[in-house]
Amino acid sequence: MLLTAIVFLPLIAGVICMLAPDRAARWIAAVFTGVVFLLSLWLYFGLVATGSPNFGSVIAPQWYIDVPWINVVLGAFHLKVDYALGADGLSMTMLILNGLLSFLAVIGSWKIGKRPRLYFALLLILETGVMGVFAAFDLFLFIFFWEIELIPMFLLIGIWGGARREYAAWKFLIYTLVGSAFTLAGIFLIYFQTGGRDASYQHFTQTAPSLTGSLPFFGGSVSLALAIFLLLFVGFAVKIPMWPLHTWLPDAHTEAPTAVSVLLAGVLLKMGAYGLIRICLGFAPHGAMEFAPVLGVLAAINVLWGAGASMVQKDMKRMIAYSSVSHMGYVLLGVAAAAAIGTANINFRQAALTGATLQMFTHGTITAMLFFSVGVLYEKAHTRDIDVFGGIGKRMPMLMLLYSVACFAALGLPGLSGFVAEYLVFTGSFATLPVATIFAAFGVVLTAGYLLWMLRRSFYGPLNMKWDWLTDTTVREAFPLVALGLVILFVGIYPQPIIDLLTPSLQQMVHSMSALAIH
Amino acid sequence: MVTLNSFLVLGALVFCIGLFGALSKRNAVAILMSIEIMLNAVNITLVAYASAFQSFAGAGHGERLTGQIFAIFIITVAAAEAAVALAMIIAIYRRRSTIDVGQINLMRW
Amino acid sequence: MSPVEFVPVIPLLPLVAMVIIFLVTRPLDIAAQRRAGLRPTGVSGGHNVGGATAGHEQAETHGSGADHDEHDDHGGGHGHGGVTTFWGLAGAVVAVVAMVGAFGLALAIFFQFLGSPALQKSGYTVHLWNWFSFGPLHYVIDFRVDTLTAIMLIVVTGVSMLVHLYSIGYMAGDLGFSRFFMELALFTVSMLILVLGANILVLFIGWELVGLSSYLLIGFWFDAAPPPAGSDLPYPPPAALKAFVTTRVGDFAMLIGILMLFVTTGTFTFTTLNTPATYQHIDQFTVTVAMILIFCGAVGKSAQFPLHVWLPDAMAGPTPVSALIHAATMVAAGVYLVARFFPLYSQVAGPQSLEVVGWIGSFTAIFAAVIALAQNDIKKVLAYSTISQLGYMFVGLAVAPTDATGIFHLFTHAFFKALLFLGSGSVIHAVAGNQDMRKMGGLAKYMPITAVTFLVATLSISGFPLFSGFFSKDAIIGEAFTYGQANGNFWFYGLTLFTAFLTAFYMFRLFFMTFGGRGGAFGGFWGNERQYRGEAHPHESTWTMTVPLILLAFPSALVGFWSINSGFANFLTAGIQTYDNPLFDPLTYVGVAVALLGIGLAWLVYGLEVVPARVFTSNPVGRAAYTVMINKFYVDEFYGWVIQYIALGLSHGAELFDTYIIDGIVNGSATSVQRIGDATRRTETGVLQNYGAAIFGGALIIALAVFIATGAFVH
Amino acid sequence: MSLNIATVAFYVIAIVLVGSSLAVVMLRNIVHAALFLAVVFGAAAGVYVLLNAEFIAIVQVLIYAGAVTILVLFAIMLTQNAMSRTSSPFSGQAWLAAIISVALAAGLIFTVGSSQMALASPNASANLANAINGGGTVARIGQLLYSPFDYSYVLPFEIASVVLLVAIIGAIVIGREE
Repeated sequence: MLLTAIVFLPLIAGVICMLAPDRAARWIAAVFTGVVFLLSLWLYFGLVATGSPNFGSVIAPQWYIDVPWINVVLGAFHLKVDYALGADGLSMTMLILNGLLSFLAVIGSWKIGKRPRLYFALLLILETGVMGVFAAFDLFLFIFFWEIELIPMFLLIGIWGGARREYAAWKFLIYTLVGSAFTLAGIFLIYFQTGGRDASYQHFTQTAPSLTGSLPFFGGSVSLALAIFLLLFVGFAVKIPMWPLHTWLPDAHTEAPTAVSVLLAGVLLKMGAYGLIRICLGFAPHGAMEFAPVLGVLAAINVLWGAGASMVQKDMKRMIAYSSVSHMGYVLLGVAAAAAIGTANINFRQAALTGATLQMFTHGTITAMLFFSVGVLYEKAHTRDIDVFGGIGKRMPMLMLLYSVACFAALGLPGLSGFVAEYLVFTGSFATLPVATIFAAFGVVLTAGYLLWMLRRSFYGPLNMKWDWLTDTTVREAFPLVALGLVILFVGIYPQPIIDLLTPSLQQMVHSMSALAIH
Repeated sequence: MVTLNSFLVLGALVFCIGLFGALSKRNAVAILMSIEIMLNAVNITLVAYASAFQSFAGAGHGERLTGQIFAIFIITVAAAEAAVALAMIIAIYRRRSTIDVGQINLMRW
Repeated sequence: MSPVEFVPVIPLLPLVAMVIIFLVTRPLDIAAQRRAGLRPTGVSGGHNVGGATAGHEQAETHGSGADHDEHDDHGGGHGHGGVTTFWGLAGAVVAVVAMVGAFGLALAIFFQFLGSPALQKSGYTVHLWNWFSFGPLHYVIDFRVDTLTAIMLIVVTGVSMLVHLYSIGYMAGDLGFSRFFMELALFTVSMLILVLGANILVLFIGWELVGLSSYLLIGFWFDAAPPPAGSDLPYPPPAALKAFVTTRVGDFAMLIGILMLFVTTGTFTFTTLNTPATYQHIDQFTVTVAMILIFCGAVGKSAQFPLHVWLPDAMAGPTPVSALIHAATMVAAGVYLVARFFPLYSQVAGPQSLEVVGWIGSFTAIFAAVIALAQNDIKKVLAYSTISQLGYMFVGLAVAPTDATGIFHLFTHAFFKALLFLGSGSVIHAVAGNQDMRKMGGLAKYMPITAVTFLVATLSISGFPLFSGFFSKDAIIGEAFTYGQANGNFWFYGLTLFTAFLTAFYMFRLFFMTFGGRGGAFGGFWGNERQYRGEAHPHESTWTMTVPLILLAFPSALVGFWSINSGFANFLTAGIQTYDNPLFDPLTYVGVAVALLGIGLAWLVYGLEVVPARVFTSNPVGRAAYTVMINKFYVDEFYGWVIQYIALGLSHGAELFDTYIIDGIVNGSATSVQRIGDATRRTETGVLQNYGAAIFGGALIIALAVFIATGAFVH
Repeated sequence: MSLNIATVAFYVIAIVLVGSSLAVVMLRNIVHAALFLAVVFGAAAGVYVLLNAEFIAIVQVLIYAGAVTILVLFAIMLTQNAMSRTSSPFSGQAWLAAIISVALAAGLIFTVGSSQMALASPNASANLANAINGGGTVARIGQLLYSPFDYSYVLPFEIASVVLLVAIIGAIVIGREE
């Protein structure tokens, strides 16, 4: 019931927003997203309060609800879709992240002037879609919410975006749809290959090891598990985004309004990573193990490619967008390392997978903070061109401080959450994929280079008198930044709670995979 | 010897003549007339079948006049169609001063 | 309860001071500055405010660059340009008090160690909190105090305390006064975490955080105007960036090294890692590679060739920062790192690892010393001297059987180099922000305390007998000789010996150019107004600045005596004696003679000026050498070229690949779909008869196909 | 092959039907075409009589030959200046229409000729002969259309009447001048 409320409360609020007067829409959105955020925290603290918290695993998720929804039998064809929601540690972190970022996104778009009712309604519907993806425990329900999320995002970019918004919106939509067509095919394949009667996660987790055999493929043959893995993965790879399927991201980010960029980078990319870990890794472990070396190479390319491209960007948002590509590479690396076949100790695999998951969370907060910072600047100066600024740190010391915190968190400074995640990924992945890890680790140098270079060009140096009139952040603008900064600092210093939350789910995945490796 | 085939061939010939008219004439009224010819051809075929199978054994309901009934409905609908189509032609004529179907191409790509 | 149990309090004190400044005194300071009209109110904004505050910007814009002309009449912006508010001062006092407390505790711990051989052997570990554990893999935040850490604690807290005190005078009137103390406290916390870490994880945390503090403090005057073209004056914004990114290159290699160790041993903890038994089943080659990679981190942090380029530029930061971070403590972290892993380097890894350390160290020592000969910026000379001395420390670690030799030089160097930097800061302060030694000279008469303390430090670094540098540096040279006897490799000995000569020469060149000159008392040592070549009116600094100088002069002169009878080595290595007293080693006097030769040559050229400096540059060979030296062997230019054309070139390549290849395919497929649609759209003519023809024609074709398929024509 | 009256009548009517259809399609003058259309309708009624479907024949004469022809003539009258008299009454795709029509005719005749049902069903021919010579079917049609039995056509008949109503109203709405 709690999960149902979390998933559908934003939708209800969206409808109310549409009916309410323009001035009230943002208040409604703020109150409801705030309530949803508190509910998502309740997911966690409600369990902690029981004294011996069990954060659940795929087999035994918490707050589980399962209601039959669609049940079609046509001869041998049996389509069964359940309204199954649950939360294990993996989902819970993502639900909390989405709750937090949606709330902050509403605060961050307080000044939206163009059709505010529709804007906030779409933001809320988006929240429903994303919450549904993370809470779904039925594969068809998952893809249902996955596609629902597209529509509000498409409209948000297409209506409130910048000059090339339509191009960006279409690019986003078509890229994602093409990708999710493959994912849907993969879902049908795995559904019918595992009996075709049950699409619940628990079912796939139990039947996944039995997925052996091969499929004919253009004269040759491909193993069934790998086929399932790759089909499912294409959609997630687009969303993550993985090189070379990443070019929609810079365009979408550049054109999207601030709060939408925040959600796009903060939670939508995490949907891809979540799908990769939960579905690809969890339900097609054989395939993941076969594909892991390639995935490791792709991860390293992602990191270096994203970082390199960030280096030469002129637009701040575009630069941060490419940095997201780079940082999501660490997630891929962690996943690849967890799945890679080798003699490495199981604990290293778990460290890598935990690091990847933690990186999802931390990157969500860090990149959101970066985008909010750029948003504050853009709202005042109406430009994001790095080189036209200069010395504005003098006029905006508060923004400079917060922006710098975000940048340092992104480049993996200890004490801030980015370091914990990256370090964890590296320590885990070096055991199984040393070469890919070395290349990926060079990303930390490049990251420092482009982020600090950007700060140096925009905030350092003598004040460009053109910007003499700029004013520092207001309390309303600083609120999301400070809130995110505190989260980043907390996770950076004391990450244990979040690791404890993740461990039960990930441990099970890693153990089942290494059990496969032995056989 | 007049067989069923004679009527069917007659219907086919008339239908194709109507079809040629419908596909080739420029005047909308002429097209309408051609369509009426096609409908008549179909009616001839239906009635011929009805007559041929009028007391066809094995169906269980005695005489079969389904073909004739169909013909009656076709005539009804054709009359309605003729009325509406001619009204439309007149309406188009009033607005565009032409009933050349080659020039009535509002739906062109 | 013994002092060592309170060790977490040491970093906690500056942390608390930092938080107090950040949350309490700095906001109040800024508010007070706004009330006094020293700082634009900012919030109300608008063009009028910007215009009205234009006058104050100059007061806020410090730097050492082009805006000096506006400031020269009131002290170069350092100190006399503005007013330190009560709250700013309050914050500084909080920081100083915290540092005094930390230093006191560090001293107490030190003396506890000194008095307890058992503690020296065992060390003391304190568990703080857990990050996470995966089976036997523990990621924990632990502190550990052993003899090495105890010494580093003394150095860090002691120098930091004095620099805090000194900065009250030096930074007085700066609008960022509170911010400066906040960042200084942040650095101290980070450095303490670095030396206290019980495992590489914590060390790495501190390692990166000192990098952050260094970045922030080098870029302290972030809004400075760039220096005029052609000037080699440092410019804070790019210098800060360069420092961070360059050290990160080293950190990257170090991270790989750490990962190699962690993956093979499964632990981060120093005590386990330093036990040779841990490596029973591990390939020695792996450990060797790992140790060389970890040394790469030290190369970055300690500004060794080829990653030395950031340190001279780092002089763009305020001088107290140069003294604390870029001379005494942070740059020595690399030496600390190697010393921390010394058992691994010397016992587990192959000899190649320490050979790499020795070669890099000795080459850097002479390389930096050569560059220092040609520099005219007083802080640049000191910066290259620091690089050179750090090279010595690495040689000390590479050649000696224990880490005591290198660490003892670190220990003495921290004091005399901090003193040199603080003294140079006092000089720069006195001559209105000028750093060019060609515009100094004869300052001894104006600022006697500075001059005397500076002379002490100069003698110490030059290795003048019985000063602390003599004990530490000559020990290294001596060990290098012993090493040569054992391994047949006398290169380290030769290079360090020659560097000793260069060191003595350029340090006394600096001293004479700044304080002395021909015609001064004592043969040019004690200059007066006749030797002064600048325009500003020099004066002795306030007591907050001179007191630290005096306090540092004592250890600079005297700590060397601790090494007599292997006192230091005994303490550090918990009983393993290492090297003999250099006073009774005839070999020592070779080093002394070389140093005296250098001092003498400098005296002839810059003190007595009987040999004009032109002698060296008037011939073509000398001139060419001088050009290369003053351009620092073009290393910066080379890196600039690499970044410009290779790194950014590849980046542009990636960007273009995205734009033209990937997006080309994406947009191309979209466009071709559109084209096909456009072509097929043409069939929709809007003419009914076309559609009719298509329907019946299509039906015919289908019928034909069915006829053929069913064989109707055949029958 | 005996030459009875029915056979002769069939061929005469068939020739008239085909000829007048061709005239409708080929004539340049639209009024002449409309008049030949009335002949087509009449000939079709003759065919129905031959087939012993006298009710259909009557309806054909009433509705087609009467009402529809008049309607068409009215339409021609109202739009008489619409088409230029000089240009061809055929559109550019007349040759294509001719090919399609001829091919379709050939296809249909081939199909009829090769149809198993039509040829191999002696009953059908016998029935046809009976029908041609037999009694009327009006009463039976009336029963089928109006009786409330299961297999009657009452419901379609009502629907057809609604269609007619809609057509009347629609024609008025469309044809009305604004």
